[in-house]
Amino acid sequence: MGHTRTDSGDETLLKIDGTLDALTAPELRPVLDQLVTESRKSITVDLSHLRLIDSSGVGALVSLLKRVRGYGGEVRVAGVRDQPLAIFKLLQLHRVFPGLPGA
Amino acid sequence: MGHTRTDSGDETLLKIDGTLDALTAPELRPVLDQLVTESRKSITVDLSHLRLIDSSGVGALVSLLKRVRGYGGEVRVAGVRDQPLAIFKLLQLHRVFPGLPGA
Amino acid sequence: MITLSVPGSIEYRDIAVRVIGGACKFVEADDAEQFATEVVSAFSEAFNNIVLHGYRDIRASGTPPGNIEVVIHHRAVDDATRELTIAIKDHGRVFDPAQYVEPPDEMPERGMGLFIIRSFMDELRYQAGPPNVLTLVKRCRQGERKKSAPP
Amino acid sequence: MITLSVPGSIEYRDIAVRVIGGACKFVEADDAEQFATEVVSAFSEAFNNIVLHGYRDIRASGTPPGNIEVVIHHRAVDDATRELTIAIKDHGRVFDPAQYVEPPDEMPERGMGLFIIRSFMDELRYQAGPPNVLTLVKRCRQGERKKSAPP
Ligand SMILES: Nc1ncnc2c1ncn2[C@@H]1O[C@H](COP(=O)(O)OP(=O)(O)O)[C@@H](O)[C@H]1O
Ligand SMILES: Nc1ncnc2c1ncn2[C@@H]1O[C@H](COP(=O)(O)OP(=O)(O)O)[C@@H](O)[C@H]1O
Repeated sequence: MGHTRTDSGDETLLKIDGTLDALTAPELRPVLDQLVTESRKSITVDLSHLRLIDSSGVGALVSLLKRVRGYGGEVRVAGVRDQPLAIFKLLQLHRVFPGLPGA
Repeated sequence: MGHTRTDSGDETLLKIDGTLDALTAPELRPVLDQLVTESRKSITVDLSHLRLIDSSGVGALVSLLKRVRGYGGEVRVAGVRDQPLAIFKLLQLHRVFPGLPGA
Repeated sequence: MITLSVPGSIEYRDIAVRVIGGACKFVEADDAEQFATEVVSAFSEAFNNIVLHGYRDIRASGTPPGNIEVVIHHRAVDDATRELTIAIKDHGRVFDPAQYVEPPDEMPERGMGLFIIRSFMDELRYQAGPPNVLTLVKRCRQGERKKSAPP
Repeated sequence: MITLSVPGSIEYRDIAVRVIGGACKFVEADDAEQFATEVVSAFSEAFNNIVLHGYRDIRASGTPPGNIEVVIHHRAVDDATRELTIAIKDHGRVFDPAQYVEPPDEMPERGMGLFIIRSFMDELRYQAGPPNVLTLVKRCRQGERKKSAPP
């Protein structure tokens, strides 16, 4: 798992690549916590280079979404495909993540 | 393992991709036998898309070389890289295959 | 039959997933990629659960966790159906999968693992041990696999 | 310790190679790709040999061949050296690797397998069985691996 964060004004783009799972989600935690600490209002998570996600990875993203909404911000996902798309569809996450194609 | 054969005049280009090993070399045998049956004089084997070779694969190519030389023809290899290059270098095949970079 | 045994730690999951991915090829599904995606996703959740829940107390006590053993079968059920069976054995805590059949809520942070497994596999069986055996079965049926594939 | 057991047929080699490739990562070699290339090349020759020579008579008699069991260890020898050990067990014909130490000739058609194994691995040991055990060891030494890698 690798990630890059780019801020431009109120917008934050977080790119995550590789595998986001029980092994790597803990590595991403501090990055997500930092976004919340800074009360970033508009976050787009680019998953176009994410190869594999599991329920721990989904849990980390949903937890971010809940906390950001808690202070009136929003989290979008972009570029979800392959295995991650199969998981997002199965869990019907288009109901909560703007930017996800409907199942 | 996949292969494509292209003839232009006396020249034959044989591209081999994927894996050439104990499992797939037998599949290539009839293709190589046919080249010999037709007494093709100038054969270039393009290995730029070969991912993996083992000693059975090397054996098949060397056997082709010997037979083609037997009637005065020549076999070159082109584009050898990665694991196949490691094997070709180890076996010092630059001594017999024109077109192979020296070890 | 393919048998794999690895330590019950998360860093060995990649190796187990590689074996599962390779075994999926024997089924020769028409959409081989989707078949493998679903099996690998389900298997990963089951492996995670053993590491995170099954062996949690053992690890917390400072003892190295037990192994995870994976036994894989593939067979032709009939001319048009192939079946992949994955038995996953552990020596950790016993649990009852029947307690976890609710689909996850709209914004799930946990409790998705067994749902993913049930959704992507055709069968889930559990036998309390030791060893505990979680058996996952997935078939690919007529029309889903190449008619021309060798039997 | 990682243990894999597969039927002694060539179509199971891919799965074994996947496990070997995954296990190479634990060594954290500086040039991880070259380390894996050499180990996988050597291992493939050893696997081929069991299928083609070790189990040849059994297969010719119409009986299914025995299994091939692979046991993998990795360990830190010292601060700067890691070691990967692969033991490959079969129940086929016994042979004597010491009989095959000649380098292959200029235009080799066969007899390259043991040369490839010896060249790419640091150690080769053989114990006649049953089961026969061929043990391959490869180390990566100081300077070859990342100094910053965790122990
Ligand atoms: N292998 C296991 N050993 C012990 N308990 C397990 C195991 N797998 C699942 N469980 C129990 O079942 C519950 C539900 O599992 P799951 O649906 O995968 O969600 P999660 O792991 O996110 O809690 C777990 O919280 C755990 O209590
Ligand atoms: N696992 C094995 N079981 C029985 N005989 C073997 C085994 N491995 C190698 N041999 C013997 O050693 C010889 C040399 O092996 P090798 O160097 O790999 O070349 P090749 O397989 O091309 O003959 C083989 O021809 C075979 O007689």
